[in-house]
Amino acid sequence: MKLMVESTIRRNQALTKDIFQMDLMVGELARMAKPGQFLNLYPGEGTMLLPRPISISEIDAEEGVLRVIYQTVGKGTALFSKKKPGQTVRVLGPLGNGFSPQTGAKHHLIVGGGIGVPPLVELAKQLEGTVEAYIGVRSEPILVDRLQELGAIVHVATDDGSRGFHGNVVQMMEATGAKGDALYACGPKVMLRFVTKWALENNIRPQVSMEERMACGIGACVGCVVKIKKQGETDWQYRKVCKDGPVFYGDEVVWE
Amino acid sequence: MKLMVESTIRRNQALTKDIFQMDLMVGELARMAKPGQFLNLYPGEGTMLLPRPISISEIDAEEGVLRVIYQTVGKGTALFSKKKPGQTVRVLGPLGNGFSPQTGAKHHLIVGGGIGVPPLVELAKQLEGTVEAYIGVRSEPILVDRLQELGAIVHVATDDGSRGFHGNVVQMMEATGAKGDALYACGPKVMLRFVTKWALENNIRPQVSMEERMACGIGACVGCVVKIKKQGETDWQYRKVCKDGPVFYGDEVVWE
Amino acid sequence: MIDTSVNVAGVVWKNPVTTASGTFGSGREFGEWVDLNRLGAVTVKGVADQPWKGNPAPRIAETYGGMLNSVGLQNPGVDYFIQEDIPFLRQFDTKIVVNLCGHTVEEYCAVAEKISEADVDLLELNISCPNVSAGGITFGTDPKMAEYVVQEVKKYTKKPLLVKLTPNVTDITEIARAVESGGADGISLINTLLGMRIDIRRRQPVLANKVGGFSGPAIKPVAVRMVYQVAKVTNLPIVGMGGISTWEDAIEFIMAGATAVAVGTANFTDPLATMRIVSGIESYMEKEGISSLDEIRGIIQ
Amino acid sequence: MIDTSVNVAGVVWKNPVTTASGTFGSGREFGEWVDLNRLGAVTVKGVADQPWKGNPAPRIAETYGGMLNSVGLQNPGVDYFIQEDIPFLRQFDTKIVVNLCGHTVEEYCAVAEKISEADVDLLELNISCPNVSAGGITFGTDPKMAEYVVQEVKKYTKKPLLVKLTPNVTDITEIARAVESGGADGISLINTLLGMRIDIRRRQPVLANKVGGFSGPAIKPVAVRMVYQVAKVTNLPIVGMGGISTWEDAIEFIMAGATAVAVGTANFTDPLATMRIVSGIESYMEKEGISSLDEIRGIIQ
Ligand SMILES: Cc1cc2nc3c(=O)[nH]c(=O)nc-3n(C[C@H](O)[C@H](O)[C@H](O)COP(=O)(O)OP(=O)(O)OC[C@H]3O[C@@H](n4cnc5c(N)ncnc54)[C@H](O)[C@@H]3O)c2cc1C
Ligand SMILES: Cc1cc2nc3c(=O)[nH]c(=O)nc-3n(C[C@H](O)[C@H](O)[C@H](O)COP(=O)(O)OP(=O)(O)OC[C@H]3O[C@@H](n4cnc5c(N)ncnc54)[C@H](O)[C@@H]3O)c2cc1C
Ligand SMILES: Cc1cc2nc3c(=O)[nH]c(=O)nc-3n(C[C@H](O)[C@H](O)[C@H](O)COP(=O)(O)O)c2cc1C
Ligand SMILES: Cc1cc2nc3c(=O)[nH]c(=O)nc-3n(C[C@H](O)[C@H](O)[C@H](O)COP(=O)(O)O)c2cc1C
Ligand code: FES
Ligand code: FES
Repeated sequence: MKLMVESTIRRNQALTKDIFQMDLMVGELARMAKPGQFLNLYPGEGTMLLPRPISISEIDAEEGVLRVIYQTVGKGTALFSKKKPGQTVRVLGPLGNGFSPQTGAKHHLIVGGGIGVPPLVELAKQLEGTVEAYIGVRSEPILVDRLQELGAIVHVATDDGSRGFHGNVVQMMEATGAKGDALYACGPKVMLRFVTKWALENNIRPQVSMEERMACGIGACVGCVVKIKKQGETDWQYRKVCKDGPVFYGDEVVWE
Repeated sequence: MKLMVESTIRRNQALTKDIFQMDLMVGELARMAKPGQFLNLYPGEGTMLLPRPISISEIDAEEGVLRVIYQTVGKGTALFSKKKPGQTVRVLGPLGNGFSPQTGAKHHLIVGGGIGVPPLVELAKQLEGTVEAYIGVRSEPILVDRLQELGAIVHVATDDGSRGFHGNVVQMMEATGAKGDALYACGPKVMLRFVTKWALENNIRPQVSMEERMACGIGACVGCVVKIKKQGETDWQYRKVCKDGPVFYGDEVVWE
Repeated sequence: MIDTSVNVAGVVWKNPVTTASGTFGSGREFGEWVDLNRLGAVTVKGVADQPWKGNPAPRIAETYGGMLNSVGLQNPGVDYFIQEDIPFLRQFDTKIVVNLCGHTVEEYCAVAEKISEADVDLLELNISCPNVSAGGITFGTDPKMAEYVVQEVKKYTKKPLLVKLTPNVTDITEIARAVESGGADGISLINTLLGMRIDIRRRQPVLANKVGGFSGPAIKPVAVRMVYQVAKVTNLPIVGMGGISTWEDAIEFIMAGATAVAVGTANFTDPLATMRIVSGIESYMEKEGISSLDEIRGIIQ
Repeated sequence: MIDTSVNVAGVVWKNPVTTASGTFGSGREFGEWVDLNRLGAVTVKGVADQPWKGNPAPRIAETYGGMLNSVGLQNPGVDYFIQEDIPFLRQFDTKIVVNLCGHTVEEYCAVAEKISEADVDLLELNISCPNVSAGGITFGTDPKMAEYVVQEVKKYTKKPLLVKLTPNVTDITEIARAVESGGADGISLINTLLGMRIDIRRRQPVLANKVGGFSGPAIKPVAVRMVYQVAKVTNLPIVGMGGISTWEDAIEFIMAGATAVAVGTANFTDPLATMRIVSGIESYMEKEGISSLDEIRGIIQ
């Protein structure tokens, strides 16, 4: 079940100069949400026709509030960033499949790159067992404190070396000898590819959250595809990020 | 000379349920304006590309304020009606030729139909001699008090007979035996046509303010034409309402 | 009393509103909020004789008041469609229009033949597919080829056949007349214009396929013009589409000569667009005292 | 150091920005705010051998992100233009491009011959005019006719000749190749699409002429696609246009293969659009370290 809600904004504040955190009052919809799922946010402005897919970062089912964290990269996200508490935004969700906490796993690795970190926060909250977070950013990490608050051990890698490990997140995992029995990742495609490689070499079947340009967000337009092969098969087919994903097993994705 | 101004709105209030009066702080531009000229108001919103031509209703040169009175008939005027004092609207003006107070005339007739009344207010203010106003509306006249304040004798005709004369403005002029030595009119084309006929029969050369759909408003696109013949000629040519008008002599217009 | 029903090639729809192929899946996804019973018809995504893989991603780009897509008619094939989607759609009180595609005349005929055995109401032949035997140009840009493919397909089906035209032609009336003489029972138009958008930062086209189909409110003036032109030269019913997002848009197409209208891109902007449009048409008819849409259809001279 | 200059058919413009014919008059009106010296060239409204009366009003309609016009090439004739407008424009440090129209090959040749005596830099042959001898269809929709009219006009002028193409064709590359082989020195595209809008309250088309030329940001994806396609098949310089309203749009056309760009409808939305675009291109080049636009022209494969 998905709901369409004219959601009132409770908070909308800048975390960095171009990353914003917005709390959306969505009522019932919040109770239906899982970590790794996303929302369609509708700009509702004439020249922008398409909804913007934004991941759910945290879920407050009791209060009926979903938190999203987004970077202003274009017209739509710029518009959202200017909205004031009390104003509304049309929301459709929850969309997609979300992460599946791996049954039996004791030590979970969550790996986030850049604006891929937010969806991992709710996941960290819900995972049972220990959680270790590996975060790669260009220079300024977000959500480190929040993840620590939730009990995760957090490792930070920066491209420019300004903080934590100097290098990318997979290099950091290799350098620090990361270990775990489940892995969940979200971030740029190239990162996901190397994280998958690392995970498979370490006998973990990774869950990776993919991104693709979307029109409908609900599986109707066949716009948002990635190449997926079933385990053991060589032939692939295009599957929908919005409906069959955004989370796929890393070994099923045809990386190219 | 025309100026482009990011004008701050000083007042924007409803006169009737769909007619609004807006005072625009335009600085110097106000000093350049004449009655019967108009402004381009730019909606400044993505799906609306074209400026909206709106007549100047009153001029406060000292304060640098122009008053416009507009009816909400579509998207652009609806947008303007929602603007709050302190917000801005881009304005280009003054545009067009305006009315020319007829030299030597003692008794001026101003004839307005519907939303054609506003541009006559500033004219009434500036005319020397007596001013008699003939106003035709469907049912609810506007600006009667204002015209009276300015010393005009005001006659009202309504289509539904709910007030004043029951009928159209020309019927009223005929019925009341209107007399004058100059005439200025603004309103629907069909009204202007009959006013012209009346005026010529009464040996007055009428000045009529025409309306046509515009793109540029400044004479560049040749979009806003009316058929004009020079006095005594039979052949006509298309002339631009925005630049050669909006005020033409009624006897030059090819009415059809 | 208003009667919103329309007769499209012998099939009576309860109202003139359907979905544009490819924008509504097979109705299942939208069915979570849209009451499919309220639609005159559901036009499903294009199906072919065999599954098509479609084009690489990105397949979607937004433009000023419009969008581009290069889905490339990805579909799981007609067998899958018959098995999975028809039983779902038949639960609802709405007509089923099946959009058909093919790379060759044989493929079109094959899919038409198979689907004709199934419980569907109308077929819509999408002749904008790339014609592999003619080097990828579309059937719909050449009047002779358009006429021929319609003629052939008609041999394989008794269902009423709408033919969906591409707007990327010099003279749409020529193509319309060609498919009429080929035996079409109705015409759908317009399919997408061909467009392109470049990401100047990446110095790459936004779409992996470089060019794509251009749809949405931006293209409406072209669509209205073509519906108007075609209505003047054929007697076939027209399903008009291209940028319809309000009931006013729908009425505009009907006044231009369309019998029915399809809502495409607007489903993305507002998943409830079809419902708004159906209700809007109803209240318009009531307010204006229009008892049947026949009174205003093609009213523009 | 950046060099914004471009070479259009042998004429060097200081920057790639001109105005689209018919949207900027002869520059006089805009000259009150626009510094004409900042423009690479001014392309003036279409002129014909004799005055044209044009179409009845209303001639203008707004659409979603675009507009329609049916001016019908009203113009006071080339003699008036030579006398009134050239001396005005020559006061400024900008190139002059004169857009030419005609109803017959003879009329095109006549206007080309007259204007060639005058002090102008480039001619732009608008082959979207209705061809009276061919029943009103435009020269630009038939490759043979397009080639022929270019060939003939070339006999009457030594000025570099741009040919402006209409987008209302099945295959724009075919027309482009035809005018190239006819002797064109450059190509301008796109002219307006053909569109229509209906006022459902009045039950009438908004335009007195019913249909009109469709322009503005809405049509940009079609224009970019056509510039891209044409750049791949000819070596002629292209003046790209269609919906350009920002410097990003201008760069998009240049990456698609345009040598220069023209700003049309955007002049109505923002009379200072050309100035914003010129400055925007300059700062983009500085920021990206692009010393000449050659580095990015046609960079899209
Ligand atoms: C499943 C999913 C989850 C996402 N979660 C987040 C999140 O939590 N936080 C966040 O900041 N961003 C997230 N993104 C990316 C986000 O959707 C884009 O940054 C956003 O749509 C850009 O919109 P815009 O109008 O600002 O940019 P524009 O460039 O103006 O957008 C133009 C069009 O391109 C699309 N688009 C642009 N960039 C992307 C992109 N990277 N991915 C998909 N579509 C894009 C837009 O949706 C729109 O249709 C997610 C994307 C997906 C697919
Ligand atoms: C010289 C002149 C002076 C005017 N003065 C006034 C005035 O003082 N008060 C007032 O209320 N109205 C005036 N009008 C009419 C006013 O311009 C239109 O009502 C207004 O543009 C409608 O815009 P919209 O977006 O609300 O309507 P829409 O219908 O959404 O507009 C769509 C397009 O049509 C144009 N348009 C629509 N109606 C008209 C019209 N009647 N005349 C010209 N263009 C139109 C719009 O400018 C726009 O380009 C004047 C028109 C002209 C030409
Ligand atoms: C994502 C997408 C997929 C489409 N797929 C098909 C298709 O499979 N078959 C078809 O005939 N048309 C297809 N179309 C075209 C639409 O049915 C419609 O003709 C076009 O989009 C214009 O209508 P609109 O502007 O309302 O979207 C597709 C359009 C879009 C946007
Ligand atoms: C009002 C108007 C008048 C035009 N007149 C001409 C003309 O005389 N000759 C011509 O070749 N193109 C003419 N055009 C087309 C433009 O030059 C341009 O090709 C088209 O509008 C696309 O560009 P745009 O979207 O930036 O406006 C005209 C366009 C408009 C809007
Ligand atoms: S966005 Fe439409 S299918 Fe995924
Ligand atoms: S509106 Fe452009 S010439 Fe009058």
